[in-house]
Amino acid sequence: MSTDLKSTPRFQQPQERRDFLGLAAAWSAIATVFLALLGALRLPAPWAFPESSRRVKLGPVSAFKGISITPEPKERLWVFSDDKGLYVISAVCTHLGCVVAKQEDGSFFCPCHGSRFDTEGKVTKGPAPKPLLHLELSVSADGQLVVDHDKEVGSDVRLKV
Amino acid sequence: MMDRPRTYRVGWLKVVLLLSSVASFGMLLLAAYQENFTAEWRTHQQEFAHVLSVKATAANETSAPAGASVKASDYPIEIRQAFLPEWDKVDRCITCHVGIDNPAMQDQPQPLTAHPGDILQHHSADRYGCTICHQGQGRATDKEAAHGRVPFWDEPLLTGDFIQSTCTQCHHDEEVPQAPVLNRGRQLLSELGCVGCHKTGETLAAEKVGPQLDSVGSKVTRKWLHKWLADPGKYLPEHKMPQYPLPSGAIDGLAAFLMTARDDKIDNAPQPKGDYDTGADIYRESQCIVCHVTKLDYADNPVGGHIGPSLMKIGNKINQKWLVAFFQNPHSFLPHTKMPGYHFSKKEAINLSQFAIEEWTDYDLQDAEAEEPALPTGTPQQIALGKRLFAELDCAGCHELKGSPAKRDAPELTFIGSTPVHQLTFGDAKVPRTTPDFLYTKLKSPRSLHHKFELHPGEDPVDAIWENLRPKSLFSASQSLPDGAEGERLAWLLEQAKKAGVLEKQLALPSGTTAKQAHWLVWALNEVGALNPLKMPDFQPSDQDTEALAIALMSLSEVGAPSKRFDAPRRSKTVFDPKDEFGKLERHYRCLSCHKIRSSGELLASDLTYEGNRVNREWLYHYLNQPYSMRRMLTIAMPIFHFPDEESRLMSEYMANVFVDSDLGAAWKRNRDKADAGRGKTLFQAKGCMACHQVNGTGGDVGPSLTTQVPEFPHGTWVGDKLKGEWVYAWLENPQAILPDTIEPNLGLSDQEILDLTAFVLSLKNPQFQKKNNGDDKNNGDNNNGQVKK
Amino acid sequence: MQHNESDSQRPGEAGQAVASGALRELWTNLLSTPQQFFESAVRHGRPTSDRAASQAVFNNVFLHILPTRINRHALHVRTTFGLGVITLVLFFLLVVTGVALMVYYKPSTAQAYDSMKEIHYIVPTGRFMRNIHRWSAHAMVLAVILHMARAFYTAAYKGPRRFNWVIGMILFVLTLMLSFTGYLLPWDQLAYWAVTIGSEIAESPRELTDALGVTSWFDIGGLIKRLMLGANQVGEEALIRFYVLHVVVLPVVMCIFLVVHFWRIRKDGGLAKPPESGPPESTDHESGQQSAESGEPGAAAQAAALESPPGAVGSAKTYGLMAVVRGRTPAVDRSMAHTVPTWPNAIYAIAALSMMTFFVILCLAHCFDAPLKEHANPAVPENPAKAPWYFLGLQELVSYSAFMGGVGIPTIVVLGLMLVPYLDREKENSGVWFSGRRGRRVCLLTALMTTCSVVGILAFTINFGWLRSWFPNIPQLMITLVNPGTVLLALFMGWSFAVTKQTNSTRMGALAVFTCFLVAFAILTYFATVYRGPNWGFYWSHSDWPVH
Amino acid sequence: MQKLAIGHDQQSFVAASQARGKKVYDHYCEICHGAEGQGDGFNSAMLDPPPRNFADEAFWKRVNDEQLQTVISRGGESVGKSVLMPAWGRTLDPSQITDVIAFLRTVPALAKKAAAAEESEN
Repeated sequence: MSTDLKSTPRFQQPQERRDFLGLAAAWSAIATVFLALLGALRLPAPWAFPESSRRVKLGPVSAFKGISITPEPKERLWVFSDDKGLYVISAVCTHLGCVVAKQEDGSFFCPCHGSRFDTEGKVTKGPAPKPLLHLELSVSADGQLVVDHDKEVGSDVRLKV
Repeated sequence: MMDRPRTYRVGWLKVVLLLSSVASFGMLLLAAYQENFTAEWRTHQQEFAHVLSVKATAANETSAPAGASVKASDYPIEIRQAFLPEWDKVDRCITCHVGIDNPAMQDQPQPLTAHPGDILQHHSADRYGCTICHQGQGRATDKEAAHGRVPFWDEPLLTGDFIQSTCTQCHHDEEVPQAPVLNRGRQLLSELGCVGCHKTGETLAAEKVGPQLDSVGSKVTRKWLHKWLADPGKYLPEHKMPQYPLPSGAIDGLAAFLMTARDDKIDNAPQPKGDYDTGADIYRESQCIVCHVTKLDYADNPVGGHIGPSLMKIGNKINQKWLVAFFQNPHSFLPHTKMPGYHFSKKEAINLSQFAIEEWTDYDLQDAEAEEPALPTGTPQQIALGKRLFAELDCAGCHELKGSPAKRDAPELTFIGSTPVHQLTFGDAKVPRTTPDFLYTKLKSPRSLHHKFELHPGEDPVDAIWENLRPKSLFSASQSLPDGAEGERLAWLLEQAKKAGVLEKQLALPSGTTAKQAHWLVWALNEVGALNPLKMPDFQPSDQDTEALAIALMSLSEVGAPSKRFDAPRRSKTVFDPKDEFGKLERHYRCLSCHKIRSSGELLASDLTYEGNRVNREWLYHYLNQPYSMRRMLTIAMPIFHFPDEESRLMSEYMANVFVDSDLGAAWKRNRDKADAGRGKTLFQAKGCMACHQVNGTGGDVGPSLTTQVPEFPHGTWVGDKLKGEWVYAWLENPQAILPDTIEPNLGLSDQEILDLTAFVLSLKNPQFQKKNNGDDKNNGDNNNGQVKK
Repeated sequence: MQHNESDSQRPGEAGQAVASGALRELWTNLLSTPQQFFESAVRHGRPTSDRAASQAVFNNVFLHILPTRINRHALHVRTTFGLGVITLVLFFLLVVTGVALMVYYKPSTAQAYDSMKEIHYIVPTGRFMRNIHRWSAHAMVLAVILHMARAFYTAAYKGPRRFNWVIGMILFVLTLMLSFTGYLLPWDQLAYWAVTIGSEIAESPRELTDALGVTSWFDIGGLIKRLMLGANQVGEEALIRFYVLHVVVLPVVMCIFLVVHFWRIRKDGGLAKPPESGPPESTDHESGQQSAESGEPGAAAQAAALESPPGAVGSAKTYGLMAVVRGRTPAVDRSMAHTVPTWPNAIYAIAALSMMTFFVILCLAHCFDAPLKEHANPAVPENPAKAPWYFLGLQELVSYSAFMGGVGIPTIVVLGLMLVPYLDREKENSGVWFSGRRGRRVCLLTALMTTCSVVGILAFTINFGWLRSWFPNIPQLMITLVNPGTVLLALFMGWSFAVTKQTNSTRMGALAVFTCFLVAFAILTYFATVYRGPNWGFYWSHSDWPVH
Repeated sequence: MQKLAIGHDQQSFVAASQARGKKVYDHYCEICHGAEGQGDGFNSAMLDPPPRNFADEAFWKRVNDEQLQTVISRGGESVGKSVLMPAWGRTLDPSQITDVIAFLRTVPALAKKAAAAEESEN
């Protein structure tokens, strides 16, 4: 339907066949805008989140030695001490992140969806896909017990003190 | 046919687009690079990781336990922070100062080094962050901004001892542990009388630090007073009186006014001549040198205590009549003085004053003064002027004077530490615009922080000069400016300045335009400091004191802990202020000027808090009557007060019964039967006790001799005669627990060893008195609950 | 799997064959989906002809705001200096960076300042974003003012574009309001005190109502201020109100007016341009235009859409875009000779301009950090507390009379400028800078006069004071009505009437009055920026400021 | 920012340690070992054997920090020397002893300097 227009010569502004300059200009502009947007996308992930460090000093190691269970409700974990050493079980349910409660018999119970865990944190019932996390413990240079919320360890790992 | 459309040339636009796109692209890349790679803290953390791994390797080789056990590659490079929502703070200081809590990093340079001292053990960086104590800008991630040394950040990093000024946010006690400079500064604020004129909130008590002036007219000579007011340093280099640049007219007035404060009883008392030698004996007995500087040593250094004023040259200053009255009852002249009340009879007082006047007169000075013309007595105008000046300068802030109450109208300092810097007046001074610098400079030289007075175009020079003339009292007598031509009014101003003694009598306005004359007058008045409205005197504190004061002022801040939970527990300070008979005696003899009882008093002499546990009453009773020096090293001892018998008995009994802690050395009471003095004697040798303590003339001279010989003392002076077992036991157990600063080492003796040593020490009784006091032997050196023998 | 199954069954019965035929089609369709998808989205390739280029513009949702062909005149740098496009680019930058900043900004007095510091120190690109936002905001105000001046001096406010001029004035005011509301958000000293002064200005009608003694029942100033701040002082309430205005209300209103502004450019016949040849826009066109303005887009408006050919012979003929699409030959006349296809010419021009603007802003953002002073302290004002530069001219006037400087004169100026197209209806010389040599001379003369009078009155006031210095008990009403600001205003009015009379041309009068305002604004702004110091005193240079 | 008028700056930790050590020394040790560490304190006349002279460079060649640490914290007895040197390990904490040793190490240099000064005066 546009044939007659095309055939009208005065509407034809000469189009350069190989417009390198135009292409380069257009693509560099697109690339620049793309880069700017990419940079802007970096913005929602700050260098540091407004929260305490994930590596938390719990206190001097001596304060945990010999006490079988030390609850740290603020950190959502318990510190256990047995004859082999110290270990930590996270109180965050592996199902959907609720905080589990400790039963009198030493097992754990999640109030949100009914998951149950035994004293070592293994799942005994309910939808939780994994046992409760054992977190890495270490001793800082100034003699404090440090727990790292981001590092999971096996349930048989103990910190010897 | 139409023309072919001319082609619009679009090529150059493509070039522009291409160039600006490429340039923008580069700019964005540059920004991305800076954002991600150039930050200083990355370098520090990489360095730190490297140091960690080096240390870890070293530790593995020596198989010694070490704090560092991290591989460099394991060490995450990231922003580290202390998140303190309660304080509204996020401190990222530990992003660069990464080794702050790692003792192994003590040998590293900044910023990787460990925090010095053990402060972090009580104030963990996780809980308290850094900027609470150090200030600075915790959120910043580059050095300059984080240290707060950038425009628009009001709290730059505190340096040096200034860090101590932030302790008071949580530590509300008068004394802050581990902040000695702050404590010293606060003490100075009271001692120098700053609180006499400035309000500082409740933290510091206002006390008049200068002498009471009610009878100053009878006390000193007019000539002396005049010279003192003009330049106290000339008379007494270590004086405490601050200086205010006063013109001679003002000094005339003040001296005239103060000379009217007389005591008729003293003036009219007869003045017999005393005996110098008897006076000298009283002087020695009274141990004046403990509190007063009484002589200069070969290097012209003052010898004597600094509790009371120096006595040098008092003969040039004081009327003997006043001194006699003062010796008889010092507390009626100086209610807050630390001077004890001696029981001087009138005769003794006359003799002592005779000694004092003769001993401490600078005769050269006296001769020189005798040649100076006598000063005329003050005119009523001068006296009135002096009274006004006394009020204007608020002398009553430090000096009690009947009829002249203190105004305390100097700028309030309660929150000076948190006043924004731009509200502080720095004047023309070339100092950095920070609060510590302001305070330091202001204290060091108050007048340097002002704009020099200048005439501004458009304002009437005479009005401006008149408004700014200080001290105002010197001029306000002449009511107000007269009308007339400007030249006449300037001449009138000059006349007033001369009349007030601000300018020299012979000065005259230079010829020329009135503008020139006004300019000259401003210059002349500036020269003598009469155009500076500041009233604060110049204390001329030492650099150290200035810093301590500045720190104490910095600590007076509105900024505090966000909740009471952070407040450090107040150490209950047990003030000793009994209202009973003993208290009356204490107030009369001012025991607390030298002794400490609980938390009150000074530690110039022994701490009496557990005196009842320490010594037996018999010995104490005799000691009060006839004190002797405990150590050969010390030449000074307790003054001989000539206590009446009932007083010394009351005091010894009171101390034996009240100054007691039944827990002290309780183990001795339980286990004394197991003690063996023979074994103790061997131990005494084996532990090297004789390095410091003498027994029968052999041994060192650091601690007190255990066999002090005082022949005339009516009771045994050996340690066994004097001390009680419970105290010796407790002392040997841990000397520092009783006297924190003592240099007796804690030898870590076993219980049995302590028992044996105690038994040995108690067995050291003066054989000369053994027979005489036979009846007491059973109880001696032990719980002596019997009555003191009459 | 299923596919294979059906493949294997393909040689089976007919029904299956049909089914398998459909399945095969499905398969081929699936394979060609990417290409089909692309073609459905982009309905043309790279245009190889004018026709195709026109279509590309017309069919594209983003480009169709442009005509398919554009007059070459419009593309000349001298015609507009690209100021409108620059303003739009800056606005676009502001929206993007503004949204980015909103992610971290917390509009509460306790947290706003801290969140600024967080943006500065802990947000990747945060500092950069804020710098871009701040400098774009400043640049946009400048660009808007220059754009307005361009429109005025090329007489683009006339004829069919009268209403668009009014819209432009509204956009100008909106830009200033956006800047002002954004100013408070960092909650630093600068922000706090600038906005405190701003809100006091809003209350300044009290100066007048007090003087008239009617404040007790007609307190318009107090009402405005309290509505603005939600309290009697700048605080939490004001911050949240300013925030809502800044991020929602004003941008949305701005967008609406922007759309109208652009729409009107097209509907009013593109950019104003001089009659290259042939008769000027005729009076009959004018009459047609009036009907267009009254809301009925008549034939003339449509004609205007395609670069309103001068002399619009046979106005019954349509030159609208519809013509292109329907394949009818558009009018063949001389004006076509002056047009070029929008694609690629205008597109490249716009792209180049945008990118250059972007680059300049990037450079600024890279080299200069946006100011952030101390945390707001309601107890201690800044001294001097200076408003942003574009308000400093007003602040100078405010220092004489709050009401006149802050409300009266700005209102008169803005309303006056809005009225200009309705008062000056001369037709000739649209699109010509200063309407020719005579206009240039008038503008030059006016600028000279304005400079002399403004500098003179400033110098006079500084040296001799004003009414209150001479008659301390003078009623406030006198000062409100007679102060340096109103004197200047009266002078400018008088001058432009004189010019109108002298030249016997309303256009010349308009040029005179606009030049007066523009030059006075520039001088006052410069003066207040450079020579005003603490206590709004006069200082020759910043180094003379008293140190405190 | 300009340096504070008060003139505080980063002090090297070694110097700080020596300064702290000097304070401790003055309080506890000076009375026997002397103000300049030359074993000539007020009490030295009473002691046999006399206190150690720290200006003696030969001494420093013999001992290391660890030995000094031991002798200070556990007393002369522990290394077979005089019992007249008491054990300070329960009175001073290890860091204080470290500081003291840091100070003691400066004694020979100080003594030399003092001697040189005296000589030049003569």
